[in-house]
Amino acid sequence: MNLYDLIVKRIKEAQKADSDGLVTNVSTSSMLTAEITLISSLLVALIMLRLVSNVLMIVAVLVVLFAAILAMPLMPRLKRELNDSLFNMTFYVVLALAIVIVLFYWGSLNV
Amino acid sequence: MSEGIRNLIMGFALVIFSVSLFQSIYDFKPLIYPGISYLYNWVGTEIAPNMVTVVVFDWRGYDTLGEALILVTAVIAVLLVFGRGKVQMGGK
Amino acid sequence: MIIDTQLASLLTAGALIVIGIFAAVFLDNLIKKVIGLAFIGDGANLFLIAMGYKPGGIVYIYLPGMARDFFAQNAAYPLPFALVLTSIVIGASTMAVMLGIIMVLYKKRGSLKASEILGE
Amino acid sequence: MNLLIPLMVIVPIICALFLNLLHKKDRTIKAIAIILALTLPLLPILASYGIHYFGGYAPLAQNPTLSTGLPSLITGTVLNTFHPAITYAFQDAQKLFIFILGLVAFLAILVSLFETKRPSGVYGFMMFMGVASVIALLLTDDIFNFYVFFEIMALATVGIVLVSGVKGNYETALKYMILGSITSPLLLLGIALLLGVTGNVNITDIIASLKIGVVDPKNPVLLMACGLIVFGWLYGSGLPPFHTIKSAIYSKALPHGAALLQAFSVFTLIALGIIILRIFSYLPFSQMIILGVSLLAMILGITMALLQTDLKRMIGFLAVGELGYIGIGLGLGTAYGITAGLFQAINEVVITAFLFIGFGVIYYQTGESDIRKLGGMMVKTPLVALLVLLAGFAMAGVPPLNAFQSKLMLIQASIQAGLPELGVIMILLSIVTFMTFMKAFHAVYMRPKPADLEIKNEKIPRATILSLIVFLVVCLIFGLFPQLATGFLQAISSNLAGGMP
Repeated sequence: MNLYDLIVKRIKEAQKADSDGLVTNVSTSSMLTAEITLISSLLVALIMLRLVSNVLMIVAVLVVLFAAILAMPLMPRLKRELNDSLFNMTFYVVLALAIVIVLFYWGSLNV
Repeated sequence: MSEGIRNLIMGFALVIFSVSLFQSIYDFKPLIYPGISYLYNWVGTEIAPNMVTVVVFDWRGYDTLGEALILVTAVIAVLLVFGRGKVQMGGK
Repeated sequence: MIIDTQLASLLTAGALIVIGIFAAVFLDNLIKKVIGLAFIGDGANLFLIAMGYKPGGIVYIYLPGMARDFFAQNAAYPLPFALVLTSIVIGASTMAVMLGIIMVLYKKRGSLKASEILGE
Repeated sequence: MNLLIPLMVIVPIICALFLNLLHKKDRTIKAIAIILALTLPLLPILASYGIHYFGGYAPLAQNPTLSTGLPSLITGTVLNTFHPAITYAFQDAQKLFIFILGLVAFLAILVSLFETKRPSGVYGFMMFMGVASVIALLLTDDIFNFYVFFEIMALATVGIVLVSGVKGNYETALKYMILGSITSPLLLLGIALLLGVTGNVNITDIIASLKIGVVDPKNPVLLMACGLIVFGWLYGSGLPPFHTIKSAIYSKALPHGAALLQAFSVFTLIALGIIILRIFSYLPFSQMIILGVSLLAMILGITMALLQTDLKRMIGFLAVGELGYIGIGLGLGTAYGITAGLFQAINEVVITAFLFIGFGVIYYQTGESDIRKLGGMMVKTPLVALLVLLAGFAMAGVPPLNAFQSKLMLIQASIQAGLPELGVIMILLSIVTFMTFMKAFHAVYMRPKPADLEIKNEKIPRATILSLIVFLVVCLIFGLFPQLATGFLQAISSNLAGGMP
């Protein structure tokens, strides 16, 4: 069993746990594409940390790479996480509010 | 993530937000500078006796226009909620 | 730490905002959620009103026989009050539409629980 | 001719009020709506550049009749240059933005009149009111006036969603309003903090008082104000964490409504983004946060779009993802980057409206937007299929079309700014965008038709075809002659890139 089959199998498992249970060729391949896009663009974005420090960049890339591989079907989880329920939406809104305020207020105050 | 952990994170985020809000309000109080209000109080006496009326109608008329419009929009939106003017796709 | 009228009002406004967000986020009943949202808007309005306060000032109405420079140096600051007028109307309009939608949803679903109506 | 500047806001308002009064008189509604909608793109072309003071009250320094008899406490200080009245500024960038907004609004309204069973005065009211408020957002130089029209736009958005009758639209509208009622008062609080510290709500004056040192730009209250305004910006434009609700809003509106709604979001993004850059570009965090959020919007929007099964939701997520490109342009902070970002904004408004109305034909014909239940529409509508395919090419950035030019400019700008990684991510996500589009296109047009798919309306209105062709022509013009657009944008971007000393 090669890596591709392994990934497809895990995506199928994750999707079956999801509601509709309809696993088609198209949905699997788009899930796979989304997965690869997410991880690769995150990794490329992390390279920008080199402006802060080179060591930090290498450590961050390695940590994220391993974490992503270990938690491999990220996309079904992300889809469930970003669903349309008001509770989830408010959760992320409040979290973003705190992050923005901390970065601007405390971050700029102490630089 | 379970609901309990989420609630905990949200509560923590809100506490951080409220601490920074209160601190910035406490810092804000001595900084208040009336600025343009001085000018309104000097110049407005020539126009009408009530300064708020002067501000609302003479200097900031577009705000008042917006205020009236949002009332109209809200009334129409409430009528819409109860079913007036729904549209249906489809030709003649 | 000396707390005068203005600082107390400003801090009350901050407290209203924080309590409002707590209510809007943690309460499940839609009407209670909307009351929380009203708190947030009122907090912002009270904050603006408290900014217009002038210690020992007079009301911003120019009475006949008043000297112009006396008035200008003692009157309260009119701009925040004018802004609050607009912002109160905005809050009321939004509230009306929200409560209308909640009425219709309640008739349809027979429940006011946000987790039932607005869940996915 | 400066009288035309307020008229740009007032004409759509008048039209909105008229349409509401005329509710149920179909013929009259159609005629009035078409004639007045046509003035929307025409007015900005006719108007000449200038600054409009409400009531003609210029600052004291330029207004000797007002300043006679005032003490030196006022005429001798910074108050002498403050703007006492609401100011509308109409410059070359605004001309282009309002023209494009007017064009998209005109075409969306035209299509909506011919694709619905009976023209609804209320729907017209909401559309025109939204357009009026977005034009005011673009024109105004006053941050409280901005807030007032921002709220009208939010309410008109809710109206456009409520009118549609799509299943679940009430719930989505309520969610949007609840999140909005948390966020907008915080935006107002940010504005109040700015007002308290600087003593004015006019943006030019706020910048002036920060620059000449009346106010210490490093004080913590301004940091808080910036944080709150940035948070309001996220809500207004639908960047994360608001991308789920924004795409849900698009998917619950009718296609022409969604085409207009995404134009509202994009123009709110650039109007408030320009304000944030003008006031707060001296803060080191402001540009980093704009960049980070835009990156997140691109990645989350486009990857989530791949997973959707609802056609409208898919384009909604793509529209949110494309917002990230604009944000990257603004966040780079160089003149070239800001020009590229604003150019991308214009292209995106046109292309996404093109896609929404193009795929809207399917919804019009079948009443279905689930791609699993669609198929075989190529036989029925070959011309529309071709136009939609070209729209997809435009969105992905295929050469003779407009997004190619702006995306190329964005990639060049990111390399010039020393961040080539952003260019790599943008190319990668463009490819995935195209794949997402092709997935939808294949499912709708090229797959064999499912047996249970019934076609309710055979005939496509001529207005729809016409508006699709107009969108294609605009895409081609901006793709072949990008100077036509960028020429209008250079002045504002070199101003913005200057920043604070």
